[in-house]
Amino acid sequence: MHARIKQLIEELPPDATHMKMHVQGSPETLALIRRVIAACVQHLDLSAALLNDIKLATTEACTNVIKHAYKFDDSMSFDLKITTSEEVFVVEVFYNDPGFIPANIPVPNLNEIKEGGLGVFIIKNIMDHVDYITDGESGRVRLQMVKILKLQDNSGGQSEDRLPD
Amino acid sequence: MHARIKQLIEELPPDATHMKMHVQGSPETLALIRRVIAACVQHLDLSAALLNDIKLATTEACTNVIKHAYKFDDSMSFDLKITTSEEVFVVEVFYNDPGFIPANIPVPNLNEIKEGGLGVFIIKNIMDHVDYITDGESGRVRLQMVKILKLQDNSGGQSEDRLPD
Amino acid sequence: MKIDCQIDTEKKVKVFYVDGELDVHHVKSLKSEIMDSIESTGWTYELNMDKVAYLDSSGLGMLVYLKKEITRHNGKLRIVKLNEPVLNVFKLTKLDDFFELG
Amino acid sequence: MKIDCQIDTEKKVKVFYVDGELDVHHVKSLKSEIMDSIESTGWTYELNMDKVAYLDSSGLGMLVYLKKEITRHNGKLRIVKLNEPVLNVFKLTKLDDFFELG
Ligand SMILES: Nc1ncnc2c1ncn2[C@@H]1O[C@H](COP(=O)(O)OP(=O)(O)O)[C@@H](O)[C@H]1O
Ligand SMILES: Nc1ncnc2c1ncn2[C@@H]1O[C@H](COP(=O)(O)OP(=O)(O)O)[C@@H](O)[C@H]1O
Repeated sequence: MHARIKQLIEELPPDATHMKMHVQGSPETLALIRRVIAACVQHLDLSAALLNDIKLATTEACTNVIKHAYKFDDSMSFDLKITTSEEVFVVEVFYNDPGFIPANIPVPNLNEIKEGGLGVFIIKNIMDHVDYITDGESGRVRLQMVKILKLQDNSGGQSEDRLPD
Repeated sequence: MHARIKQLIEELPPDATHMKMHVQGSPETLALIRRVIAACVQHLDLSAALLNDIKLATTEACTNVIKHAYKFDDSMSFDLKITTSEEVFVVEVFYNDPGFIPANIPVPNLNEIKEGGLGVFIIKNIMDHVDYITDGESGRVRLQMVKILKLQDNSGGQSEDRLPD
Repeated sequence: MKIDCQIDTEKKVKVFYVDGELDVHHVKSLKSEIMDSIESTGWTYELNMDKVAYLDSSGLGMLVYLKKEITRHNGKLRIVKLNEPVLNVFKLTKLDDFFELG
Repeated sequence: MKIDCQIDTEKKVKVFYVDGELDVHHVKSLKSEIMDSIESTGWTYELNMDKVAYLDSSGLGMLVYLKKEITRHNGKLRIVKLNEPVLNVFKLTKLDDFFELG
């Protein structure tokens, strides 16, 4: 993890927003999750593009849980943890997927037009940090995604700058 | 509990929305909770009055946790569980308050104008069912509140009818 | 919470335009804003609630306090432009008679 | 998800006005609506996305599928009135060149 991101997450200000959601693994839940994200960041007055980006990345991540990990079995459920300050938006998805090996997620070839395979690509393009943490024993997966909302050094205005890699 | 309410809660339809929130016990959280409630019921197209009622009752309940149970110590946190179908809105607040005796909550005399003491009165007036369940041993309190959104027998339209007592 | 104030020294009226949600988090700023501006005697304080979409018992408690303080200074409190849901909270608690609402 | 369809039999154009959020939950209804209306040959299918505020990879996948099916029937797919955030998803995945966007 980039040192700057690590620092932002570890030194959250006291007025940071913390919330956990436990939701059903069904496609209907996705719109609810987007509305809850909007509710969590409303007071930050993000640009429409930035708000859409974090909704998009979170939806892609949850869609994969519903589709790949749970194979559309909506008796399954998963957890979402949202933590946000003015500087950073952190969303973590907790779910079960015993066989999952993150390193096996294929990287799409954008010149070859296919009907799928773009979800993780979108997530990685939008978010400043993406990490799948698996626990082989329990089959529990924790997908952590971080988006920098505002670089602290930038003086005024909403910044959509990316961190230098 | 009124038999009809019990039935509504026990026989939730498969498309009911379930969500749990874990939040900091600070006054800033209240606006977030109201926005999350709005997010949870947006697809139900409730009347503005009904939406405000459930926001109001929930805020009153959480204000009491922050004010009375936690005495504005925002290192404390509490949980909120929201379950809603088209027919019913259930919100439960889980928090710690070892000494709390629900029966001791005074009933206000509305003819005597005071600066406080109206929160629980408002909750009980708005919600169709209010129950404080305390566990003496752990000090854990569960406040369950239920609002009927639509009486199933009423054919068209949004109903704000109250259940007969 | 945003509060704008307009003062008419001739008519002795202060109008407060309140913008925000009046829960326990936000009542303090409104309370101190008005308390700080209470004149010794004979003024009218008007709260314009047009931009207040939410009010609960914390807001009501603060308003009761303000009305008592203002009355003690021979002043008058007037609350105007209440939105439907906010007015409902006054009615529910029977405080619509206690306050001068307009 | 709401879909209205306008058919111009002379010009052989079907315009679909899509209203909703194109995630995995909602793509199915749009996909089947359009698949059910594909004519044997030579038609243009226009998707008006003015009322689509959200689209993700599930929506893109469905559009790729539709374009291939429509092309197979010697038809054309045109996607118009894209909102900024939706257009951004096409650009991000470099699909803005693959589709005829307007
Ligand atoms: N949460 C997950 N659990 C299991 N497999 C996953 C998960 N997320 C992604 N994958 C694997 O990575 C592949 C690529 O995922 P993605 O980029 O979202 O595209 P798509 O879902 O369209 O296949 C999937 O086909 C799947 O095999
Ligand atoms: N969650 C709670 N924990 C402890 N005491 C409570 C709680 N809720 C209410 N009370 C008690 O009940 C009284 C009435 O509460 P309420 O009607 O909300 O009015 P207020 O908060 O203005 O006093 C409070 O003063 C407090 O003593």
